[in-house]
Amino acid sequence: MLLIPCPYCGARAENEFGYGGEAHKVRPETPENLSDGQWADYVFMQKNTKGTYHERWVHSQGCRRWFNVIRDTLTNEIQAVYEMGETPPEVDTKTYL
Amino acid sequence: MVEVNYRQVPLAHLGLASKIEDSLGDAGVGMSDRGFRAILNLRVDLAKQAGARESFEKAMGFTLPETPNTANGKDGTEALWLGPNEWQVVVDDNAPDAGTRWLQTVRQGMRGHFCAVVDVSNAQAIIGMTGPMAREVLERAVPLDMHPGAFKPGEVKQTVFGRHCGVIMHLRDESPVFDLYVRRSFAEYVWSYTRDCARGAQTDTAVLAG
Amino acid sequence: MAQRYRLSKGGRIDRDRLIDFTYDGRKLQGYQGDTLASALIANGRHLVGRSFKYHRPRGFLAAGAEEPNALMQIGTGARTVADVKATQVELYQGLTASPVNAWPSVKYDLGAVNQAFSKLFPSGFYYKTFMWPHSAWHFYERVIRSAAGLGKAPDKPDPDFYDKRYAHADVLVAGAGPAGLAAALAAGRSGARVILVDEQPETGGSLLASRDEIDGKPGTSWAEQAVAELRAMDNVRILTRTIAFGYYDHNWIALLESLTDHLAEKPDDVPRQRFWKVRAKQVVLATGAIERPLVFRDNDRPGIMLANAAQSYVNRWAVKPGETAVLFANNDGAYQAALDMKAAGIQIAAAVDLRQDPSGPRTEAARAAGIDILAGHAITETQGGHRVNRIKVAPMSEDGKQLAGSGQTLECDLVAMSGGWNPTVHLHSQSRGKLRFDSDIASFVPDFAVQAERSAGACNGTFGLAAVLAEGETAGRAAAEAAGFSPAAANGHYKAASDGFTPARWLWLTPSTKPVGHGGKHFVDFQNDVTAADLHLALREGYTSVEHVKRYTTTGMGTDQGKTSNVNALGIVSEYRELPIEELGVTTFRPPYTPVTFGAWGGRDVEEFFDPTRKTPMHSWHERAGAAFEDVGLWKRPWYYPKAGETMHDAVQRESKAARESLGVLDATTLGRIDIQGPDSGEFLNRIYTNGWKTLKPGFCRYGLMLGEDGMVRDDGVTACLGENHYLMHTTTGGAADVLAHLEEYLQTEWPELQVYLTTVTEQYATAAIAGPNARKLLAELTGDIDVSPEAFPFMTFREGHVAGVWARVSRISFSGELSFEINVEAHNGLHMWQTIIAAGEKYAITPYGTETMHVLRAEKGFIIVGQETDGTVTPMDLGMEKLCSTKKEFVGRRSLTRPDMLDPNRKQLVGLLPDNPKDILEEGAQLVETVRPEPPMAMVGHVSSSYMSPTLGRAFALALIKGGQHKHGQKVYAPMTGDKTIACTITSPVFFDPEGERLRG
Amino acid sequence: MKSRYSIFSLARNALSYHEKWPQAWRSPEPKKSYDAVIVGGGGHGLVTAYYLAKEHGLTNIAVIEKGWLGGGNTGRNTTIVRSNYMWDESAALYEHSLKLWEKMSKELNYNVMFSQRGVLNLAHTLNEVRITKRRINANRLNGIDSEWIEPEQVKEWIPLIDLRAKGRYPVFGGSLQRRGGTARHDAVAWGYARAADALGVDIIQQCAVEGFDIEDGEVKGVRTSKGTIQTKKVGIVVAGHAGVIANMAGFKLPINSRPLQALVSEPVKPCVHCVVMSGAVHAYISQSDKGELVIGAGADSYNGYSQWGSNPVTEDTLAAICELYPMFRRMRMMRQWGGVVDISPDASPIMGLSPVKGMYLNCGWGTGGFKATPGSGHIFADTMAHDRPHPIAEPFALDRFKTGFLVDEHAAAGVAH
Ligand SMILES: Cc1cc2nc3c(=O)[nH]c(=O)nc-3n(C[C@H](O)[C@H](O)[C@H](O)COP(=O)(O)OP(=O)(O)OC[C@H]3O[C@@H](n4cnc5c(N)ncnc54)[C@H](O)[C@@H]3O)c2cc1C
Ligand SMILES: NC(=O)c1ccc[n+]([C@@H]2O[C@H](COP(=O)([O-])OP(=O)(O)OC[C@H]3O[C@@H](n4cnc5c(N)ncnc54)[C@H](O)[C@@H]3O)[C@@H](O)[C@H]2O)c1
Ligand SMILES: Cc1cc2nc3c(=O)[nH]c(=O)nc-3n(C[C@H](O)[C@H](O)[C@H](O)COP(=O)(O)O)c2cc1C
Ligand SMILES: [Zn+2]
Repeated sequence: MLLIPCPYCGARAENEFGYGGEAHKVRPETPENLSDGQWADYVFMQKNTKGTYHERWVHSQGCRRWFNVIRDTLTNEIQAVYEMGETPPEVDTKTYL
Repeated sequence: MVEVNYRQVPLAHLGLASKIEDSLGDAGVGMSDRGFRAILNLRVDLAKQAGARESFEKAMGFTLPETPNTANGKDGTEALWLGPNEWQVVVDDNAPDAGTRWLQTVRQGMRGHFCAVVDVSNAQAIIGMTGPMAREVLERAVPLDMHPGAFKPGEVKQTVFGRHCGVIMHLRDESPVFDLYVRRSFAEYVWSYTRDCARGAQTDTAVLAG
Repeated sequence: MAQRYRLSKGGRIDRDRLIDFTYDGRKLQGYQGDTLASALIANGRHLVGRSFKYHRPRGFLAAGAEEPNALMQIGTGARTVADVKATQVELYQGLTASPVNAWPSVKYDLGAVNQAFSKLFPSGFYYKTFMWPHSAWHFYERVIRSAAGLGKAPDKPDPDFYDKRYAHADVLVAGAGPAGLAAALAAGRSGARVILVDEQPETGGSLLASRDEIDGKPGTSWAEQAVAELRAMDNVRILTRTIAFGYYDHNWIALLESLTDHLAEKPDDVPRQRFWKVRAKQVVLATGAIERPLVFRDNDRPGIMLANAAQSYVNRWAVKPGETAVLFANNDGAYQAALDMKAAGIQIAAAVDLRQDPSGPRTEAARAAGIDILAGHAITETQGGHRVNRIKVAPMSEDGKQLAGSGQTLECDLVAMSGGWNPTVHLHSQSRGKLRFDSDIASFVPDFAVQAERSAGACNGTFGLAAVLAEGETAGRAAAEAAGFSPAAANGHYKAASDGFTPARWLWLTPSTKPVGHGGKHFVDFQNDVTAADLHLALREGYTSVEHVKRYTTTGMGTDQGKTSNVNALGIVSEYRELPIEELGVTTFRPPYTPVTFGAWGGRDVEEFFDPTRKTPMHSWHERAGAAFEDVGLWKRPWYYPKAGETMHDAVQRESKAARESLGVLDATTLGRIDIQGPDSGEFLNRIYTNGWKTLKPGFCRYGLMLGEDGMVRDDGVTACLGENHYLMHTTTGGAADVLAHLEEYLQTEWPELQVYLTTVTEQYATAAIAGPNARKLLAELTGDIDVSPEAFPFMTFREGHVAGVWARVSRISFSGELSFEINVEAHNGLHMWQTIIAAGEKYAITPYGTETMHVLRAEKGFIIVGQETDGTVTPMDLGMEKLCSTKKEFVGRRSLTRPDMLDPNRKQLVGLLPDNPKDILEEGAQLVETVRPEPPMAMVGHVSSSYMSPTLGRAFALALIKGGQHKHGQKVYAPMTGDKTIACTITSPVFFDPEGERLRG
Repeated sequence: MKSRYSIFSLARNALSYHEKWPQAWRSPEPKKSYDAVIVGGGGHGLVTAYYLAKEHGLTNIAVIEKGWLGGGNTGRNTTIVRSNYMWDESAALYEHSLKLWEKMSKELNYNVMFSQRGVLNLAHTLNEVRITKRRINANRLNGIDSEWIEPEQVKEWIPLIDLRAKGRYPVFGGSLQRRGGTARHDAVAWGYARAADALGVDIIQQCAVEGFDIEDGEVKGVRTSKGTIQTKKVGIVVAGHAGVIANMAGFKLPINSRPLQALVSEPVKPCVHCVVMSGAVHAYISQSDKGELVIGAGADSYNGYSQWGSNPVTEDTLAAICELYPMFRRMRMMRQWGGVVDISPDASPIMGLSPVKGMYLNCGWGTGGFKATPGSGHIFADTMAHDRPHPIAEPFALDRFKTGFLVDEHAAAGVAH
């Protein structure tokens, strides 16, 4: 059970949270101008990084706010959290094979 | 048209009223149905809505708590922090139209600010919990640290209760006295789950008055 | 004679409390404080099991959690537990136990014939045979299965209950031996919140079984004092009979506390076990070490046990594991066992020592005590049927690889062996801490921690008692400090012996007269019958990685998880592969440290608490009315209301007729409701729903369809415009939570610029939908301030006023196709409203109807149910709802609708179906074909999504999704069912009833 | 040719103290170049290599495995094999595979202990009943054995189950595939490795692929921890690591990698005789030949590459087991682990060509690819050999996320394995 530091409520147990996948995937302003491939990129494709990953979580059983988390997907170490719309803080980028 | 009132609290079907005991006795946990209150959900971004803080204070006589996980209030009226732009305003007023009236009051008071005030008085059950084992028992249901040093009087925490059930916990004093706000359809689950937690903690529960 | 092998004094048993128990059908006695193992030894029972594969006689190897052999079936009936280690069972009055895996008894075990064929059963033999004749595996498997398995699973529901809880600590200390106690003291004194756990019924760890002294007093007294001090601290919680079994991410540690297993009378108000989920800021691991067996020929006979186990039996339980013992060791520490045994009156025939030149304080003490030491010797053979009675020993060559010279025979009934110690690094490893091979102790020790934990004492490779205590103290202080406390200055250091078990000599495999595999068996994993020859075979066949060795031979895969075998196996592999052991790596340490009851994992989250049951304010009424309920999400919804003698079919026919002909009422409370406010609400709805919202005026309602970005229908429902920039959205019952999450996600992450607030109000209201020709009349009677006339209250509008004397919002919408009103009141008034409606509706024979009838009614109208007509692959076009997809604006999922496959005219589309025989009710889920063939395969063109018997239509009908169906109205399709039955149907429009909508608008 | 395994060879070898058994496979050093390189020595990769060699005349093939072969999901799954998938496309794929399972031990001369003991999928809600029947009917018309069974029959198949008693979710019935069952996971990897090796395939373990040489959109070589290998055909068969490899090759996949857990109890005498799966309650159980109850748990709700998984998932799973089998509350968990599964948006695999010429993809099997092992490898070998998707693989192309032709098996795979 991870301990996730909600930027608003403080550190709470994982079962209070919901997962939103890759962060900073911006919904295209005018999808109709995209090719099928570009649209599929937005809807389906994932970085799915092994290592430092920027992702979105929501404190669903808490303040219900969405926020960003930088987590090492191999070790589950949480490297940083920050609010929606904020620029991601610098962290040690880890990647694994 | 005359208003009739046949209101029922969410736990009405458990017939708790007839089971109320005078005191805790040997029980480690006292549980009660807090009955009707006016409950409003308030959404407003105080940082962006200039003067909203003051408007609220003017309308209600106290300020919205801005420290996360806390409550603030006055004379049976309080606001529980739920999130950076969300509060639950609770008024100890059990009149049938209390929700509507207080909704008007807050709405009026907040007029001119982008905000949302919604009456949720009927949407929640309020379960009171007290007794020397209350914290021990609740630690079976919620992942929060319930230690007196970690959950202090005046604090409000939202978390998951048992499986799939959200709860707002407000610790009123160190004795301890908790108010648990749960969605009304989950009320019976929370009530009986708590009793089972008490069984697990090898202690008894007593039904107390509101 | 009773307890013939009980020593006359000593031990931590209560001689005043004699305990009767039954073992293998025999009545025996022991004392309070015994384990089942010590009590059996007191009674001279050493043959306590049969090995897994060869059914060889087996006795106790150990005295604790690492025991591989003595597996018992404990208790009977519903309370039986399989595969329990006798060394972990506390004796209680009336305990019944019997060995597993032997039939008819451990003494005369038929399975022992396997020994005759053991040559045919090298590791992996089953991969090489049982393949003939083709597909006969099923037959062999049955035989193999019944021979395998150990104990028996209970076959009756567990009568006990289990407690589960969270806990938080500044410092969790696992293990309450000297290291753990010292750590807990240091941390506790600093004020930190400490949880100290030990698997044993008492604290003290190895001190309980040793004669060591601390600060000039017996170690056990020191431990008692330490515990007394800890108990006096408010901030310390001591849990005995509690195993720390799992170390997970973010310092989350799972504990299992045992509360009643050791009691003769199981109180029914005490949980059997308690599952603790601890979040600790810091962890101190002080879990000790496990002694390592020596691997020599036929080292598995009953009576051959770990030296430390023999010592524990003598010191802690005052039983004699034998009359005449041989010590077989490679280290100095083991001599303490010989000394303690000797002191207890056990004759020491000799100490066979692998060391060429045995030395060290305990060795010297043994020498001084007159124990005969055979230096540089090995046990080359053992004899004895049900118990060892004779061993052969011989000198070894200097390199220890072979024998050098002839040996001698020693008579003995006990061999106490010690091959060194393996630190119990399980939890450290589970926490992903790294290990390092320490060649001084020839074992793995913690290298560095990844989580907030530290190891102290024997589990850290530190064995001298003084050093163990010091390390515990330091670890406790450091942990408290790291958790934000300031421990006082050290309490002075503890005085105790400082010697560990070195010097020692490492030989992974003891030579015997024949090469390994050529005669006798050198057991490595006792429980899974894995020998050194098996390991060699695996390596020879190319299964060289340690993971392959493990899996091919099954070494370490038993219920003991290789606690005594893993390091030996690695040593043997390393030698055979001529690779340093540190280059091999280790197999993964996994939870649980020792087996953990499923029931404890489940805790109270079973039966009524398996999932919350959500109930509407009218639930008690439905119950009284005898409703059958359906699970929808977590809600219980009335499914139908059978009257006496009615089947579901009867009830549904009656209910739907009533709604069409007079008046029905449905509890529609469970629909999801979201309050939407803010200046950009209309824009928000426009982006979320496929259709347009900007024109919706206050007082009006509109149906909306919501898609995922993949273009697939995700939810639907009616949204009302409550006022300027204020809406109330309805979602499906099952979809409410997901929809809210979906909307919040878009608002907060994609469109933060939109000024919109969402509030869930699902439970603020209770809703009754009245439907039927008499609906208006009834409503008129119940309200005084709402004009219900068609002109004043048209279709798809709502009005606020009073119904049944309480405030109500009444929407004129219809999911039944009838003239219908949905009456929403505040939830507290729900039951009142419902009862009032029922009472007032009596004259119209008002009929409450459930979800099944609701489905019939809506299907007659061709209304879809998300999740029934849709399955995540259905677009609005497939449902014939292209008109609901605005072409003028962007909305979620829109882009996906123009992908090539979405435009394929042959997609499955919603249609109606009329079976040729009006009595044939199609099965929901029936598959449809255009051409029936005598045999499958047949090309399917679609499936039935909803199917009912309609009393209104007087026939069966269905909704289906059929390839290109929108253009196939009038064509035939067939549903070939099991048993040669084929139902022919005609494709129609999905709207069967009142296609013009006159009734619902009327 | 390898010496054949049989009871006779066992007897013969017993006489020589089992010292003469040959190696099941070699451990060669990688060559400078291969005609085809398979990345990933799990079941799917090994089968691919085997069929490339056996049916497509390629003999100069390497399988590159970063750890030990069979050590990925092949070595950590609950071994449920069945073919009763809903859509025609999937049914064809899994049935193709099931047929190969039925011949596998014989073909490999390696007993993979394929045990057709029956797979039961329970339905606990009306919606599950509907979906289950839809699937059964589809199976039947596709010629795949599948039948509906009523609660009483469920009880006959699995007497220990609690049909409703105090249960929160009653059992309304279920689907049964009698030809479904379990197999010995390790043996599958080892059997194919031995057979592929016999056909000359180089199996290179402890060798990680670290990058690719790609020129003009065409693959030229594979960079590994043991040096660069030249090749013009690369098959990517790395399950949960597909995304990592795709990143190396410069494209993205619609895959989320998540830890999926399983656990075993202590071994007991036979008490569960078929495989039982339960979607709504989320519990899968079977009993291994050695006697452990093998229990499949859920996947984490968040991406991850840890082979352990989140603790609440285990709790939920065992609560479900306790709910359905109240007598198993006294059974004990012996070991718990996780594997990294590659979850695709439609719960169907991705098989076929990739954006890089000469590089082929086989992933997205998620929580249920063990059953597909032989079929997937067979079809994928054909795809690689002919540089076009095998007909059965066509619907499973990466392209479908562009065109929208998803093969959504959530309903069938909601019961994950
Ligand atoms: C707990 C669990 C239960 C499951 N239960 C079932 C079930 O009951 N039924 C079922 O059908 N399926 C089940 N599955 C799914 C099934 O296990 C997988 O879909 C299947 O085994 C995948 O096989 P594979 O050969 O593709 O992958 P793997 O066996 O994972 O092989 C991939 C290999 O690629 C290697 N690799 C990765 N990266 C590199 C690199 N850079 N260089 C070289 N090599 C690399 C890995 O080390 C690994 O050995 C389960 C999975 C899990 C985790
Ligand atoms: N002289 C020798 O040969 C030799 C060798 C090894 C150890 N020792 C002695 O052993 C002692 C080591 O002290 P220590 O405190 O490090 O270890 P210990 O063995 O005294 O205590 C460890 C305690 O941890 C408990 N434990 C283990 N795993 C557990 C778990 N997962 N959950 C809960 N409890 C668990 C055990 O029941 C035990 O009580 C010293 O007295 C040392 O001298 C001596
Ligand atoms: C079907 C199956 C049965 C297993 N049975 C056992 C077993 O009896 N004993 C055991 O220790 N592990 C058993 N395991 C688990 C393995 O030991 C191991 O945990 C798993 O393969 C994952 O590998 P890892 O733990 O080395 O990462 C089994 C695994 C599977 C897939
Ligand atoms: Zn929060």
